Parts: sequence; C-alpha cells; structure tokens
Amino acid sequence: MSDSHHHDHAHSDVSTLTDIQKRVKALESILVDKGLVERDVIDQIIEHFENKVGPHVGARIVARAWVSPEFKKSLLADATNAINGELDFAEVGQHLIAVENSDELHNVVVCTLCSCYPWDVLGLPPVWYKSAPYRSRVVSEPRSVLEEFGLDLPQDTKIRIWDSTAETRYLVIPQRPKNTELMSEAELADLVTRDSMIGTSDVLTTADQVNT
Amino acid sequence: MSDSHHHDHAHSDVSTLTDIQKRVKALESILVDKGLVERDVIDQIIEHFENKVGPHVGARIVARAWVSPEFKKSLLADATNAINGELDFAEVGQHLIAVENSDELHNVVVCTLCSCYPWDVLGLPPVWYKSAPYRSRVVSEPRSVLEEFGLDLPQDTKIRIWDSTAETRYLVIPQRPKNTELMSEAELADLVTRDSMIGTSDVLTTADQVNT
Amino acid sequence: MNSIHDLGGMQGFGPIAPEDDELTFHLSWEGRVLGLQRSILFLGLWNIDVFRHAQEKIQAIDYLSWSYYERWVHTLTATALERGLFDQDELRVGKSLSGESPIATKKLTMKSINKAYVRGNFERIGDSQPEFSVGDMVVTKQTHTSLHTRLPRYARDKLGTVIAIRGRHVFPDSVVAHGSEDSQWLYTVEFEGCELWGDAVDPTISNLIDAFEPYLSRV
Amino acid sequence: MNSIHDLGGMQGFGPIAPEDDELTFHLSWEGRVLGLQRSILFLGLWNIDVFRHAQEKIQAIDYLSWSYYERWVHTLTATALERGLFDQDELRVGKSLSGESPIATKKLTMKSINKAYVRGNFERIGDSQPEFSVGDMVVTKQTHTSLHTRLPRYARDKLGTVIAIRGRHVFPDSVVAHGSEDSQWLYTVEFEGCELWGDAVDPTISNLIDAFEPYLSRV
Repeated sequence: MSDSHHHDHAHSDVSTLTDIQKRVKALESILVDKGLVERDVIDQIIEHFENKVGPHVGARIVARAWVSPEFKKSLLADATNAINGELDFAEVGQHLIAVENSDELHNVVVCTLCSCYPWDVLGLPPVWYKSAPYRSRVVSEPRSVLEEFGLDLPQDTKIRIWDSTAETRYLVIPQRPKNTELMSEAELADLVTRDSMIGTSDVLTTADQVNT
Repeated sequence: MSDSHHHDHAHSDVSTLTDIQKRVKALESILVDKGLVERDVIDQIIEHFENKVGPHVGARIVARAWVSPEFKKSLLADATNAINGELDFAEVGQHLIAVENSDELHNVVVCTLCSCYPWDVLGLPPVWYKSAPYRSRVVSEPRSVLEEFGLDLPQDTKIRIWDSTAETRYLVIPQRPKNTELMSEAELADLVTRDSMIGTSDVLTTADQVNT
Repeated sequence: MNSIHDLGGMQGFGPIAPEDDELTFHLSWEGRVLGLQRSILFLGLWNIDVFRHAQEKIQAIDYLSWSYYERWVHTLTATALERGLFDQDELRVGKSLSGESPIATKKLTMKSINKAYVRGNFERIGDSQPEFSVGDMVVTKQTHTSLHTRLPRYARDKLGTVIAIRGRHVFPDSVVAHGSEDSQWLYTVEFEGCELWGDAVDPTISNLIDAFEPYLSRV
Repeated sequence: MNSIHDLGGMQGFGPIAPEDDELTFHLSWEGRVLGLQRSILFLGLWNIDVFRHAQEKIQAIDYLSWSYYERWVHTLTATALERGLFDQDELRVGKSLSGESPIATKKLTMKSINKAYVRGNFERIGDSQPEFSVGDMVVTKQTHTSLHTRLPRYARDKLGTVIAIRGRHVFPDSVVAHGSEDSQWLYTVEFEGCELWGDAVDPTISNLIDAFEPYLSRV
C-alpha cells in the first residue's frame, strides 16, 4: 500500500482498488509458497466466518438463557465455560463475559481502541461497530446513540458502557420480551437480533416478526 | 467546497484547486457587491501582511530589549503597552505577553486548539506552526521537537510550553548571544530569527551570519 | 468540542516539516482569504470564537486533509451562510442578488483599513474581583462539551498553579453558546509536566494555558 | 500511543451509519484478508497486541481514510516485513524467493484449521495474588506513552471501583515494549460518567474498562 493511494478513494468501508486486490493476492501467494498456509485454508476460513458463525449463534445462547435459569446462572458466572459445557453449542474462546439487561439496567458494548467483538458468538462485526462515529460517541453520549438506533430507554434506566480494552469479550443478554411464555427456544432465538446482543437495540417482538 | 473535493488532493498545505479559487473570487465579489468591503481593501490587507509585518518587527523589539534594560522591564510587564509606547514601533494589539529565556529557562509557544500567533510582531505563521505534528507533539515532548529544529538544550534547562488558549499572544525574548557588546541595535536585530521568537530555535550568532 | 482540532498530546501525525525560506503565501488565493477573513472580522457580525467553533465542526478527515487556508474558506463560507450574510444562490453566481446585506452595519474602506490590521481587544471592564490570586493552587474542570471551550483536553481535571492574572476577557464559551460576551477573569495556569503526561515525562517541562475563571476551582 | 485510534470521547466523525442487511464482506478481497490475518495469528510469530500497535502507528489521515480491512492489509504487510516473514522483493513479485521462511515454525493446514477459528486464550497462571479486591476504589495511571497501552485516554487519571477480577492475562504493554508476556491481573473497573465526562453528562451512565494491575493504584 503506497503512501499515495489513500487519497484516491472514499473513507467508507466500500472501495474497489485493483492495487489492494493485487496486494492481497501477493500476500496469500507468498504464505502458500513458503509452506506456511495450505492452499485451501483461506477459503475455508472465509466459509467459516461467512456461514458457520454469526448472530444466530449468540441468539441460541440468549434463548437458552431465557428458558433455562440454570444455564443463565452459569452463563453469567463464566460465559465461555457455560457455552462450552453445553453439547449442542460450538466451542467459543476465552474470555466471554455475558452481561444481563433488566428494567433498571441497560448494557452496551464498544471497543474504543480498535474493534474487539465477540466473533465466536456474533460473527463478523458490522461496519458501524468498527467506525469512528460509534467508537467515539457511545462512551460519553450513549442515550443519543441508542436513540439513533431506535432504542428509547426510560430516562431513569442506568446505562453501563463496556469498553473491550483487553482480551475479554462482551455479550449482552437482552430482556426476554413479554408474552413469550408459549414460544419454543428456537422461536425465541428468532427474536434475538445481533444489535440486541451488542446493546444498541432491543430484541424483536412477535409483532415485529409479523411485520417483516 | 463540496464534500467530495477533499479526497482529490494531498494533505500538505500546498494545493492548486480551481474550485477553491472560484469560491474565493465569489466570496470577494459578493462582499464588494454588497458594499461591505471597498474594492482595493483585500489587496491592501495582503500588502500589509506580506510586506509590512513580519519577523523583522519582533526582531527590532527583541534587539531593543537587549540594549535597553528599561524597555525590557516594561516589555516583560506589559508587552503591548511597552511597544505602543515607543514611537518608532508600529501599533500592536492586545494582549501581547513577552516571556524571556535564560540559562535556566527556555520558553516555547504553541496553539494546540487552532493556530494563534502574534501576527502583529511576527507576521504570518509558518505552515509547520499551524500543522498537526507541531501542535500535537510540542506540549508533551518539547525536547525532541526542539532537537529536530536543531536546538539542543542542556538536559537541566527547564522548558515552559505556553499554549495560546485565549486572546493573549506570546513572544519569546531569546537570550542575547555572547560577544555582541559592540554590535548596534540594528545589527543585533539581524540575529533574531522568527523561530527564536517562537522558541523553536536559537538566535543566529555572528558566525552563522558569516556562513549564510 | 473534543474534535480533532484539540491536538495537544496526540501522536501519529508524521514529522514536523519546516520549510527553508518559506513563502508568505504558497498560493495566490491564500492571501485573498486572509483579506476576506480580516474584513469579515472587522464587520463585527460574529467574532473570532464563532469562527473557531466553525473550524471545530469540520469533520476530522477534512480537518486533516484541508490546508489551513482551505479550512478558512470552508469556515468563512459556512458561517456567512448560517448567519445570513449572503445565501447559496449568491454564492453560486458570485454576486449579490439582494442588494446590501440586511445584517451588516459597518463597511471596511481604505480609510478605516488600519483597524483591520490590529488585533481586537477582548478585555472588558467589570465589577467583580478575581476569585484567584497568583500562587493559588487550582484544579481545572472536567468537561466534554459539544459546544466551544478553550480548555484543551490535556489540561482538564488537572492540578495547577495560577502564575498570572491577565484581566477580564470575553468568555468564548458563552459567545458561542448564547452570543453573550459574559466576560470572565483570565489566568495563566502552570502545570508540572508529570501532572499532565505521567511520571515518564521529561521532568524539566511545565505547561501553561490561559484559563478563564469558570474553568477553575480552588483545591 | 495517543493516536487517532483512541477514539473514546472524541467528536466530529459524522453520523453512525448502520446498513440494512449488511453483507458479511463488502468486497471479495476482504474475506481473504481475514483469512490471512487468522492464518498469521495462528503461526504465532507475533500476537494480536503487535498487530494492534501496528494499527496505532498508521498516521491519522490514513487511519480515517482507509477501511477496516484496508488497515489490516497495511498492518499485516508492515509487520511481516518488519519481522522478516518475507521481504520487499517477494512482496513485489508475489511469491517466495527464498524458500521457507526462516522465522516460522508452524504451518496452518486443513487438519489444524479449527485452531484458527477459536480465539486464543491469553490467561496465564502465576504465583502472585491480585493486589485489589472487588469493591476497592482505585485510581488509573496518568500516561501518554508512545508505546502500546490498553488504557484509553478518557479513563486515565480517574477514580473508579473494581467490580470484577478477570484472572491473570498477558500484558499487552510488555508484549509490545519488549516481547515478554509479563502476565498481570486484570480487573473490570467501573467509573461514574461524571468522573470521566464532567457534571453535565447524563447522570445515569457509567463506563467500564478492563484494566491491568499496573494501570491501577489504591486511592
């Protein structure tokens, strides 16, 4: 990447640079050539992060916590071990920390210094999460940020802003919506959005689902 | 200035934009057209800042302070009034503050928030003074900045960094070089550089002058 | 504001690059921008603090990309439009479409031009006595306002010593927030380097700012 | 470092722009960069902290101009060159000119690939007991290092409360400064919003960071 190229494109996350494609190709070829990375490995990693992990993983964890008080208890005590102890979940890395919303407390997660994110359970971070506007603002004015995401919290709800500054990762456990007593765990998981597990929005209601 | 134009040029202080020339022309025409500014005024202001004010003004003030202990005393007490009280100096604005270097103390001036500068006595600020690298670094690591300017201070010299955060302006009175007892005030003024009055370099010595 | 303009103590902007025999203006239009700026300040429609706040509102990438005088052009234009000195149509065609400006009361002529050269005096006489004396230990305010302040981020919530009282001056924060001069006592406050930058800093340095009285509390 | 990466509490970057139905990758090469990054971390030649410090060294205007994955490409290349994983000539032609890398000892194969998916464990067992307990009031360090730290600028020299002990972890500051893991106790520290942002801030907010023991002192 030459010093001159950065003036040639916009500062969005979307750009089409032949230069950068060539650079990426070169890097990959060198690593394969030097015997450091087997040929299909990169494709396999892409496949994993495009299709295997994603918010559906976190959503299943949240739904399980909603239906199983015992699982929720162990999740809040040590999320990594709780998840890895349940046979039907894929392994997640150390140290995942689950923080629970309530009527009195709302949690929101950011990484101001880079873009740390619980990839194991939420997949790839969205562009806005990695962007300067979110990283700069949410720590000092969370309420106005959340309003922009459509989340109007009561004025007396306490807000905790968790900044991922070490190798811990945070997963927000949103509140279970009312009138969902008859829903199955799988149906509940469908209500859990990615943003609700970052803390920037609420879960869907059954009404939202009908509308979409 | 459209939102798109800022990607088209380098981030130096030097650019050649037809767009911006047109914009400047438009602004000037509108002000003249509305009767707010007489036609030749802009040219006259340019002439003033290109030719009338400049480091030579500050240099004469410093030289006077070197030869006249009385003037130096009043300069350090209230620089604006001291200068405006001397008939052969042009009027300077409020509130100029003179700070004096000594063997024990070195002064350096910056404006971290914008680029405040004592235009009356030093003329237009140099590009480096207005630049992000100087404004960011000199407050916390003055010694390495001064070294880059070629000024190696003794390790025990105290450094005061004056940040122009209000409508006060700072002028550094550098130390009078040794072996200049026989020089005239005008000759002394020739030793005083712009940067020595900002605090980023020393005055010239008579040896420097021979070399240049 | 905590915009990119508040640069003190930041890192990562590359080397300082002094030029030999630097030109007064690098491009011909730059001088004209200076002339425009001085003229508009003379007209007294808004003061330098409003101009500075407009600079702070420039987005970071633009602030760093644009040259000094490019930022001036942007700010001058944005503020003039906002205040109604002229409108977008006039800007587009580059002439007045509505005769004289409704908001201007002064005119800069060749006769009055000397007043455009000398800096304005922002000192104001008032009844109050300064709250602090030279030698007083003070602590600066913690603030992260989205409005204008002249208390830089590196000097907030820090312990310092008043070393001079500079008179009573127009308070920039009030000028920008609600257009009133609200003059306040101004002090020069000195901070030990380690108070601002930590114990690893060069022990011979101290930092000084000019701080308005509302920025300070007694320790 | 106090580079532009330390964004917490800054202003002036424009609106947050969430996308509807955001794509996993916006451009095809972005996925390949992720694959490269995961592969290189697996090789264990340098850890994530070195990668982060390389990001901090990107100049501000580039940091803000480049997309996330563009920054990765830059950082990955710069670090690999610096550490001698390959050289400029190899980068230019896009193949190895010197056979196997002299510094690599591992190889990522389809058999070992699961290890490239799961995050590494940075917890380390040591003899020392944690200095602080849950409920302790602590003050964070004042520091403006040009090296790596995970103590953000907004949370320096501030009073907080330990709310959790997270175990003993690799200390990023030491990894970058001298390549040693130097593991340290890690705490979650909570700060009242007004302590960080001043009295004008929303009184219902608090901020939490994960702070290594060397960042903290007892009040």
